[in-house]
Amino acid sequence: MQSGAVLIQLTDEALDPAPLVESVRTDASGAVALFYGVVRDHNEGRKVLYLEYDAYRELAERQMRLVADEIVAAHDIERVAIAHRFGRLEIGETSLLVAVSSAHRAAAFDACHAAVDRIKQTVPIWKKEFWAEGGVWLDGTPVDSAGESPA
Amino acid sequence: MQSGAVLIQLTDEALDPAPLVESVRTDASGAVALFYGVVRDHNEGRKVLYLEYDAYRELAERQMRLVADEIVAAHDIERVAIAHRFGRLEIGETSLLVAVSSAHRAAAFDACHAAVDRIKQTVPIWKKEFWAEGGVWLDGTPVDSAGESPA
Amino acid sequence: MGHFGMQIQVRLFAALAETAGTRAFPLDVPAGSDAGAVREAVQAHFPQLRGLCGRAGIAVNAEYTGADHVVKEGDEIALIPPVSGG
Amino acid sequence: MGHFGMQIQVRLFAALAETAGTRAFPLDVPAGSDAGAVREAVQAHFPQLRGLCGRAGIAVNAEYTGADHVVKEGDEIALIPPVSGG
Repeated sequence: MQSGAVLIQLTDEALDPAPLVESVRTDASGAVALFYGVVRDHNEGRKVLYLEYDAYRELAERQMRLVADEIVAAHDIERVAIAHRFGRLEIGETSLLVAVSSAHRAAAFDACHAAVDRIKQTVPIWKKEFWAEGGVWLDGTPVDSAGESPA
Repeated sequence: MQSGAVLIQLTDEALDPAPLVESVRTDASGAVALFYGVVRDHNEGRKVLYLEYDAYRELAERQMRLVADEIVAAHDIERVAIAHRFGRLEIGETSLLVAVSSAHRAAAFDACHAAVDRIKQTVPIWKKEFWAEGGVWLDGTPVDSAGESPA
Repeated sequence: MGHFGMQIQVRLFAALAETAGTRAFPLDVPAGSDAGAVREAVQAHFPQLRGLCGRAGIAVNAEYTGADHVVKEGDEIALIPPVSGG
Repeated sequence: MGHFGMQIQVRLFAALAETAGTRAFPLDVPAGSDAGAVREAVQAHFPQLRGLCGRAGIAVNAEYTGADHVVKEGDEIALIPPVSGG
């Protein structure tokens, strides 16, 4: 069986959703769910100026592909594409894109949501938040479980 | 309060997701969920060649706006944009786009899914399926309830 | 029209329009008719619509309404087959 | 180096890299060390990482692994702080 992960991208350039959607859609697709993670101007009551993302590129790409394969195996869908950006991102810029195609919409929505959750839990990417007075690397999800579960 | 329905479009031209996403995103958005309804090549075991959509344009636009307002009122989201196409659509073309912005992803996914369901139940649009040997207007959802609930 | 009649505009869509062979036409109905009576009158005019009209909802002047909505001269009454957009 | 030591490559990210002031460096560890021992050795080398290393996972040669994974000469050992992508 062909892998359902058709496009996995980790880049420091602006993300473009069009190639992801084109890569997941087949003639059997009735639905495509596309998620944009976007840099917002506030977090936990603080005004955010911009974010900086760090990534362990080799492992992050491998892990994004694992997530896509996992989601294809667990849901009644066709294909998954994932793009994540790193480096400095301004407010309103897209940090994450996840596209899922399926014959029917419910599975596309569920799988897309699950993929986003899984990416946030297991992909070695980190964000630092900058405010007027400084910045901090955000706390996140320890990867012990991530290291265990895909193995 | 400003209406959360920012872009409502009913057109016989190809749908472009970019202006919808741009219209819903604000600096407070952390997530945008975008749904594509796509014409697929099969339905109930039959090979589909193309679809033709009819629409009661005045009421359909009004009803799309009602759905968007309803969804904004019922979910913890920012904005909703909806575009629906009518006329003849080939396999792979996009018939429906729904974009929802929110600070957080779970609400964006839920609201986008609910909006698509509601559109299919209440907006006066109809599809005729064409096969090699002919075609038929698909059965759908009676609008009595739709007529009642928004009133 | 006279004292006892009025003209309204009927709109049909999808299977209804295709079966009737028209998407819009004027129709004379008794003054004081409600939307349900208009739906009956349309079926009397196009007997081939009988099977299709049963599940059709009604909109008056591009708003969904019930069968008991009283229509006025010049109103646009649309019969809405079960919808299948998306 | 010699019979009792080997050199591995350490990679740090995010808060760990910023606090250590480096993202990658070679480190000599006893032959037969497991990944957990490497994590200890990194903390001995950079005492300022003590507080941060506790919750860090480990990857060897760009694959997540447990602390008991035995490392080899030339392996790349990455310490992975709690992830916060998306």
